[in-house]
Amino acid sequence: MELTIPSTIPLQAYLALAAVLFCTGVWGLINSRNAVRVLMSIELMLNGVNINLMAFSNYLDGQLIRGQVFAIFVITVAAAEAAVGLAILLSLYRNRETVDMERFNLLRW
Amino acid sequence: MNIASITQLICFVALSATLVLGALGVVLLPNIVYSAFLLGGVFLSVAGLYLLLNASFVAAAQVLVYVGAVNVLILFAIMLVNKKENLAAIPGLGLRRLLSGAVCGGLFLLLIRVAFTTPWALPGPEAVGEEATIRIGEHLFSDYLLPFELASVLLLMSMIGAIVLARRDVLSSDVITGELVDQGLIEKERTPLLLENSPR
Amino acid sequence: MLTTTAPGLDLEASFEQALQGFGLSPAAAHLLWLPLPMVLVLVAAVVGVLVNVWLERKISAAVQQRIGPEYAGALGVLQPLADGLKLVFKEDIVPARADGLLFTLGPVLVLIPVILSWLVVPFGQHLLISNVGIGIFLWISLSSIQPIGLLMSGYASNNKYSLLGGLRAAAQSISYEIPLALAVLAVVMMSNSLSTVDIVNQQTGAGILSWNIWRQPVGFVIFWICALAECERLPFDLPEAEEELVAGYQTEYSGMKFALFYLGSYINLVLSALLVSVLYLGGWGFPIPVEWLASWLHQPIDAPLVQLITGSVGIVMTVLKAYLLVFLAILLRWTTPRVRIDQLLDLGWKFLLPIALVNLLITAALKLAFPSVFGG
Amino acid sequence: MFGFLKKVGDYTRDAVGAANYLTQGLAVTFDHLRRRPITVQYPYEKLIPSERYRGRIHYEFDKCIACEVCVRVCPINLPVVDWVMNKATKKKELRNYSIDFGVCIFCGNCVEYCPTNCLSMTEEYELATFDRHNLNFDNIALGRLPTSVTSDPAVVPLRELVYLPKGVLDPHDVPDTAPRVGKLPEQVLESLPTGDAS
Repeated sequence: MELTIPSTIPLQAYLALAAVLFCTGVWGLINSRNAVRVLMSIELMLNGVNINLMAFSNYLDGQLIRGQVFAIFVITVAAAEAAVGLAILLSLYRNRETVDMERFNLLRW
Repeated sequence: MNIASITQLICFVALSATLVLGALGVVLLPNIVYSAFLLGGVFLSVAGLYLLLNASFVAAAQVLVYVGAVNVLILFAIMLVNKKENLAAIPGLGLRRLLSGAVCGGLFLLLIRVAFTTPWALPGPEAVGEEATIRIGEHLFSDYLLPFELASVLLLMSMIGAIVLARRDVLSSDVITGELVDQGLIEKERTPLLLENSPR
Repeated sequence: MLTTTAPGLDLEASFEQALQGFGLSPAAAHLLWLPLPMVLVLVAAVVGVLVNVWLERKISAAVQQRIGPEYAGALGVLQPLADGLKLVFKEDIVPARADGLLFTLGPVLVLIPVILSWLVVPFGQHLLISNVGIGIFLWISLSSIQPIGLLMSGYASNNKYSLLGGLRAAAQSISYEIPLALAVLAVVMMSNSLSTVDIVNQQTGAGILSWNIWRQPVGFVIFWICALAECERLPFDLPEAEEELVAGYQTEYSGMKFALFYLGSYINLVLSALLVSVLYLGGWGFPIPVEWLASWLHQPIDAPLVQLITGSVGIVMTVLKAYLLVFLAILLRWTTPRVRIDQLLDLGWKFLLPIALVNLLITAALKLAFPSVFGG
Repeated sequence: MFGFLKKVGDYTRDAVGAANYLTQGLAVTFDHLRRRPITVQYPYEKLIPSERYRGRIHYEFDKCIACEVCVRVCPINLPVVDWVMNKATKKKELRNYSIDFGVCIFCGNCVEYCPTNCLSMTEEYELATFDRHNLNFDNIALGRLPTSVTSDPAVVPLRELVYLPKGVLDPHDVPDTAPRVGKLPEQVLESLPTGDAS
């Protein structure tokens, strides 16, 4: 397979980038022990999805750009999620004095 | 191949490099503060990618909301809870990391395969470019009006929820003993110099 | 994106034409043009800061019935330069227990967005670096990067005063961003465009009477208060309140890194003043429309000489209006005492935010009622 | 309903009041801005110290009787009077006298109580030295007379506020002959009723 540099950036490059970001986010979400890092991983995943949406919007839906509208909704929801998530984290920290995910196990069966 | 496309390519490569390295740093770095600052870098490079994708408005919104609000919020949270804390070791952590890494790798391969085998309808219609802001506004106030309004309600709800959750002086019950405790009183005991009411 | 056909100097076109006259290809001419505005803006920003520092010192001295700097150059005009030189030669100290990397990165992160924001400041119809479609929104979003830099330097200094100052700066910056954006939104609603050039073009026509300040007096006041808070100017300089926090996030900084903070805050002040003049005071517009003057003097508006005069009058007017506002800021500095942190947040959230919202709603209503006056 | 309106009205009144006060403050600042600077360019211009200025203390060795009154009235017993009893003449013989101006608070008590008026206050105030021990003046240094500001050719003497005509704040352009606000000592003497010495 010979390597040729394309004159324009292909859609697949953005999709691959988004996949990297998303998978990193998933891995961080599963493995982080610090609760703040879990929230950050969620943000990474949302951003990966957003890159996908924007790439599709530019390459496949250039006139209607519905992907951009969707990305704005995702950004909105992400902001709300971050605010509530961090508030929950703060009250958890106040009660348990720790941010270790492994010790938030009250609801464990 | 002209100057514009070379510039674009260089920008893309640089942005994706910072993006990937930053994301790995966010997940892997032991110091949580570094992770948070790197997260800001990731958000900024994502905004740069949006600029490459002819979406300047969304890029600006990304910077405004993610860097200006979410990242600062996360940093505030870290500064509030950043206490030296030795996490207890958990058996089988390495195996767990390895297994989840394998799962994530598999997910990544799956995504790549889908991305490269799907016959995308390329080239699509011409991109609108600078008129995107107007288009987004039209969308938001016509066919996406309901989600738009719902988003505003969601933001209001989350704002109130966050304030209620993060307030100190709410009555809550102790998680272990179940008796009613006043968070404000607990805080006051801990910090006897705390004022009775916040100074006006 | 509204395309404007109003006349004005187009430096880029004439520069490239001149280069092509020397036998260069259009692409090469464009490539030669590209770095010019950036360098020009850097120079303009730094000179603006030097003038600002000199004005600050001189006006502060006058208010306190002192003389101020007078030996470095005539009337002390070289004093800011001497100050800068001193800062360059000072030792660059990184505290032993500080986080070296973040400590260095913080001031840079504070300065860069401020300089980038100069992209959208127009000095004339074509006298700006790039007429990006999102114009003023770019400035708002760029200025939201600043708190990250402040938090970073506050954290990295490993000093409680620095950390407190950084946290305060970030809280203040976030709180005042919202009324600021709402005030800008009201203006944008009237001009139907985010582009700074379109915003100014919408204010031309009847000279001083068509400036936005008459249509948006409340917005003007909100914007200026918020801009002062964003720049951490005196009534709102809590992050570096020297009586309580030593110097806030700047406590541990010295030499060039401190100079970056210093530069950043002053560039921010000049930038805010320029944007007030663009948003509310008609930008490069002369109080009497230049077209009227030209027609009274029986000069065609597109004659080269008239063009040149229009262009220079535009630059002079923009700068003049901006420095008028800087003067007001300096006067305010010696008039108002520093507010407390809770008063600051109260003012932002309980006063400016509702007023800005009401202002926005009223603007929308007026726009529907009188589309000819408030932008159709 | 009306309660709400009243609240809004109060709020508006507060805001307008605040704006009013702010404008007044700005007006005051602006008014000061237009005034002339009252700076004294110190090493080149100096203010003439007032008549009862308590500067460095002058001391005349020959008048001193070594009574040590100055030491007793001094709050910190600062003057050092070094004398010995001359057995032959049965009189105190003064050897040295010194005052440390790094410690002196210039209260003037010693000058007030000196029975022979050998101590007096001068108008010298430039006492800065590189070493604080240089401020410990002995009887030689204490005996030197300071140069008056008005007689120094390198310095422009400026009148202090009390020496200026009524209403004038800036001493730079005032002619030397302009009368001062109060009376000079000799004018005060002239105005006193001349009573019989008997």
